[in-house]
Amino acid sequence: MQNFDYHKPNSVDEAVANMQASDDGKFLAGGMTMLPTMKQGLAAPEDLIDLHGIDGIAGVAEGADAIEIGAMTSHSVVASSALIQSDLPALAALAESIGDRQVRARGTLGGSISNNDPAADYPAALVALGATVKTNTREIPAEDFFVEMFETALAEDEIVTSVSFPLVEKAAYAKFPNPASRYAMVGVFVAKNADGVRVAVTGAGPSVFRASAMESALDGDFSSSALDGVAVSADDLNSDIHASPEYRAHLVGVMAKRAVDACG
Amino acid sequence: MKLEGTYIINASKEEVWKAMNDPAILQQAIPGCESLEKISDTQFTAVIKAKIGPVKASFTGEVNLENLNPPHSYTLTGEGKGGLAGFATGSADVSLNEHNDGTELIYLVDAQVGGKIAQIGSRLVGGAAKKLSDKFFSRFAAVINGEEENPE
Amino acid sequence: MPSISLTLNGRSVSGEVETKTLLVDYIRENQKLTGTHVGCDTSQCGSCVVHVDGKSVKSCTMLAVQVDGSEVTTIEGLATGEELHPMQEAFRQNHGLQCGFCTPGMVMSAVDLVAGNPDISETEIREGLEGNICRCTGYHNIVKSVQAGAKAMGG
Amino acid sequence: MPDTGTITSGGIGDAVQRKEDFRFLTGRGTYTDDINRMGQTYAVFVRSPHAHAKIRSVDTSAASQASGVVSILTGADMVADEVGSLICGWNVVDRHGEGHKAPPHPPLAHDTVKHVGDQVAVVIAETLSEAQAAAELVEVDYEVLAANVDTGSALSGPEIHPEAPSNLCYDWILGEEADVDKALANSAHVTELDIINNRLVPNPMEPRAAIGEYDMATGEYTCFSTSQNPHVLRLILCAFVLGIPETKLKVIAPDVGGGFGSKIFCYAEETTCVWASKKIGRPVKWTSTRSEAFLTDAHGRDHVSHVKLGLDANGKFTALKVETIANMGAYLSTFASSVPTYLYATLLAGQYTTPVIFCNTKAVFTNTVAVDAYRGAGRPEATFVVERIVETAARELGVDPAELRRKNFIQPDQFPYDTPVALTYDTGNYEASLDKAMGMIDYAGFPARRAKSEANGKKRGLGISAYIEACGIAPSAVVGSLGAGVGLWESAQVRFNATGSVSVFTGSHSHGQGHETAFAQLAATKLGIPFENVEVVHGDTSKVPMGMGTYGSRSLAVGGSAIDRACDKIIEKGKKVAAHLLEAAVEDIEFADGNFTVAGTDKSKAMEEIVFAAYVPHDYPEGVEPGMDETAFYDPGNFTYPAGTHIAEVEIDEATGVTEIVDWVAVDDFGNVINPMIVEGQVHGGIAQGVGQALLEGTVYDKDSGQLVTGSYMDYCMPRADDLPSFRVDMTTTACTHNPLGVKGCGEAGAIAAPAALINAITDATGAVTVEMPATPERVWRALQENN
Repeated sequence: MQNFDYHKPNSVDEAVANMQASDDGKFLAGGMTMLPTMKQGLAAPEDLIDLHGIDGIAGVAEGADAIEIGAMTSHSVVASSALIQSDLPALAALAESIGDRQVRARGTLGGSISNNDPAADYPAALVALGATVKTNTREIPAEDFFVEMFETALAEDEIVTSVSFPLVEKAAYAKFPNPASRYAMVGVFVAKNADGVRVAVTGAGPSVFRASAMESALDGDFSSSALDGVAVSADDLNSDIHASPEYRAHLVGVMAKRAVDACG
Repeated sequence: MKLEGTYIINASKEEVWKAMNDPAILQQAIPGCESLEKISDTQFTAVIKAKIGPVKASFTGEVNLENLNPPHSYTLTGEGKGGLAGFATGSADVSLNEHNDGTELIYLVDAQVGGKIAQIGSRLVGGAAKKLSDKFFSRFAAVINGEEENPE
Repeated sequence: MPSISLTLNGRSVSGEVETKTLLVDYIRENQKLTGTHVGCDTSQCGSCVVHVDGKSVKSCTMLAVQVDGSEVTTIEGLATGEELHPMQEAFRQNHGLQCGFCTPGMVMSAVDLVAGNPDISETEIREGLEGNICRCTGYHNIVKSVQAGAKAMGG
Repeated sequence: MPDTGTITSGGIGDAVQRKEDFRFLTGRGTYTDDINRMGQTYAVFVRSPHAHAKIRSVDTSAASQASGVVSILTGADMVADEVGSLICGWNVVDRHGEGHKAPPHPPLAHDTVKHVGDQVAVVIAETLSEAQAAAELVEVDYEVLAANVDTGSALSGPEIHPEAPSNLCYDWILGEEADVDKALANSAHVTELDIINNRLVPNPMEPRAAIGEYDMATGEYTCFSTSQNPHVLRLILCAFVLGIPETKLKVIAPDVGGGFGSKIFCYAEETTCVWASKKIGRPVKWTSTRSEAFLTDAHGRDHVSHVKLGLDANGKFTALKVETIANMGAYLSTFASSVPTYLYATLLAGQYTTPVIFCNTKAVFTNTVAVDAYRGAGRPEATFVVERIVETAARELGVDPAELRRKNFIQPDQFPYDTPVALTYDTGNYEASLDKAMGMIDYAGFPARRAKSEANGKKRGLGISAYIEACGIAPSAVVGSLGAGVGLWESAQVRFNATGSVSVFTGSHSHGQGHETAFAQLAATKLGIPFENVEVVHGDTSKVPMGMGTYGSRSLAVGGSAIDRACDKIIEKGKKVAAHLLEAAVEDIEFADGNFTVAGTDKSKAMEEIVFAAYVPHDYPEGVEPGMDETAFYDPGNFTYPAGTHIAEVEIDEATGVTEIVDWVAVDDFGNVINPMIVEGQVHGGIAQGVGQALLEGTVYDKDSGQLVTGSYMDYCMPRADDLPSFRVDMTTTACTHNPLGVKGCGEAGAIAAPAALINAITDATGAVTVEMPATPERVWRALQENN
């Protein structure tokens, strides 16, 4: 690991200014991916801009038909928030399934979605719930936010400040963890509201995606049996030593059914 | 690992072939390519900054064109050293066929990585390789087609 | 080099650190508290778990500069003199350790895990210790220890 | 079993709490990386990123200019200093009478690199981060060669050592092939099975570390090392690698955070630190990162076998034929050659009366890190072969697998029993363990439980593993005749201090096993003194007479017996002193409960009084030396043979293929038990590693590039608390007949028994003939697809 200039700005504007002044800067949120990467020597930013000192970008707030969660809110806070547990329990349960207890204490919502790891859990929730990502400059619908593997719509000097999750009638997340890393090997988030059903899949493909055939099937009949015979193609799914694309495709179907069942 | 893909390029086979041998176009197409210097008609040295999520590594190495069969096919080989990150080697068999909309480009990539990226990043290597080769060929097609594309 | 001040095991400490210094290296090398161990380099094994402001964290995945102003407790700060903390005592009574290398992290995680939950179930303990790897015990006696420790701590 | 929380007096059989726990629980243990020496420097190794390559050149010019660099040493420097090759200490002679091929294994490669992680140079600097930064600047120019990493096809792959044509290390046999073939041909039924024993990475939680230190004033070296056997390490370093007299090298293995075999061996890194410490005149410290550990710690297992079992019309086994390819990795590690031969083929009789057995082991080199002993070493592989083929035969014949086993068990009245594979089992009662285990798991109730699972969309399966192992590898004369380069005795010194406290010095080493407690219990009971008065000293070659270390579940059976013998000598001498003080004949002195008594009288002297008299010999028998300090070397007459039955019950989620272990019973016969709490803990840990092998842990090398794909905990799946159930553990006892304690050893049983129990349960649940280990959800799911 190499030394860097450590910045701990007090405001979003100051953080942005720190980034703009750097040739090679990185924002540091929970650091659960960034620090291990730096330890391995796979990244060596010149400036590390720690967002922990910024007021007002952490915490859970009730909005109009939505819950707004600050970007620097840790997974453990999301998991244990009484508000989220009562109004959007699927999201609290998802947060509780991330990493391990120590990772949840440090890792943040904003950090996770800005990284857009293809096996991260949150992207499925954002896409299925139709969340809006708020940054220091704009609001981005979740589906436009996640571009592809490790890529988001964020500019280099743009900071996620919060995510607004609309409340839905029913939602649930079913995750099949990678046995070693506990990242999602397949994670399916199902959300149902008046407009219809959205099914978002993480871990299985190069980036989060919506399973539209499943959505159509569930629009007609919101029950797990409606998904019988609705297969996801293995063609573009990930392949690694833990699971073949075929198995991942199969698991998407299983997890989707389990999520629907969990919606009650 | 092996990857394959097909692109339709809105240009004649000869035009595509010419581009396939043009270091300036190759440089534009190779993701993160900071420099591509010609040693001979078929040999180049390259500096590539690879950026996959939090990982940022600079690879230096060679790019060679082999098995030249103008204007039908060649093999593009490359190897790069990325210091602590490890190394990457690969070859791409590229062939061109005439097509109603111009030229059909078919590629078959065989790539390997070694060192730290192979040891700790195995779950991501396949996806990253696919992303980079898709990027390369789509940019290549875009450059020939004269489409606007901002190289990173 | 930035300067940091913190409370470490109840004692105020301060000094300069390099920005790249990980919390675990600060504890082991700068403060010479070698009870906190390093067992992996991908933030999974949990041998390095300490408490920062009362919460268990992996000290290999935090920078020393990030604990400026915080309260840090390591395994050395858990017992009162020669009197073991109830969780430490529970590990001893239930043979919850063999080689002892993962033990400090395991105990620190356990103390955080069971706080306020004296009747924690076996399943909750097993899931709650997901971030700590032990190669010796098969976890059987660790689970027993944590359950006993939770009771002894009284929540 | 006693409640493990009980605190009792600390005698033999008590579940006394461990002496070592206070320091571990309070963070006061002293592991090698916790030690820092004055003037210490830090070593970082430059390692090959390639599986197989020629080294064209090593350019250290930029690196040597880097900040803080003290020295950069390469393979050429080692050649110049005539540093020897890392050796294999067991010469296996093949079927043609030729010794195994042990190609050179230079601590720093100078010519070719043969696996990813092979060390090419060492950078020594003032700080660790300076050494790391400089190591990145060392430019090695490689000519990459084709890699050969697959066990099954290694013999036809690219050649790795000119000394080993076709990558064959040896082609070894045990038994008469013609007899076995004939018996198979005459059998009513022959069951055949292909069996893969997956490669494992040992992963003790403490990564290896070493400090080499040279004292110019005395010419002495000190090596602090995470070693399971400091004396053996000293012997190898002195006699074979560095050419230092043993008087000039002290090896200290302080608290060691687990070993499981992987810390037995003499490695390149500690060798280099010791060598370099003299070159630079300062202590040199190296601590492995986990990433390095994956690439350099010796791995375990890695067999590909084809197995045939013959049965007669009554279901009695007639013959067993096993053909195995065993992967040695790129170099022949310290005891690697013995693992798939003498520690494997000799156990193929299992608990059964199979009359003829033939085993052929072809050991092969590959471009992978060396493979050597890992918890169980050869015996888990043997048990897996035997218990998988027996289970498969039972299913093919449609007979109850428990009954088939029972029918073929060696009976209690047949001991001592000579197996056809060179061993003599001293004692055992296999049926007793099987019965107890079947009772515990409610074997009869399984069909009902299965039906209930089926109703819930789950497949349920039950798997038995009736294992046997040979522990405390011995006697020296026998292992010597089989090629071992060392004796396999153990030493102990029992030193009374004048005031009655006792130091017990043992050559076996504790790295989690609790010797400080169990050995103290042993000595305290034998000497009739309080447990608290006994301190056990181990791990320092300058304190302990000599020792062979800890592996193969030998510590208690061999090391403990040595302590027992040394205590006998103390008592014998004490009798002479007591006879003098009590004015009686030596023959009339009886010793019991810490008192020397004149037979038939109440005249008595306590041990403390006798010891005091020995150190303050004002009134002392003539011709008896003062002092009370005795040493014994114990060389056992035979192996010990722990055995037992483990039964696993699993439930498989049909939709995902996820296996859940719903119950586990283990009934083991370890002979007499010193501390049941520690024994139970050893069983739990062993089972967990066996479950890890069967369900979770797979080591994957990329077949094309030779890269280790499972090189971190992101991909190598270590068992966590939520992967495992609680275990139900019980025992039966037949005391070992040939050691003074009647003990057998318990450290490896779980790892030996567990894989077959689990795979038998999973194949039972899925209906598949075999499911490869690790039985990942995808593999199990596919097995379900193919069999339903």
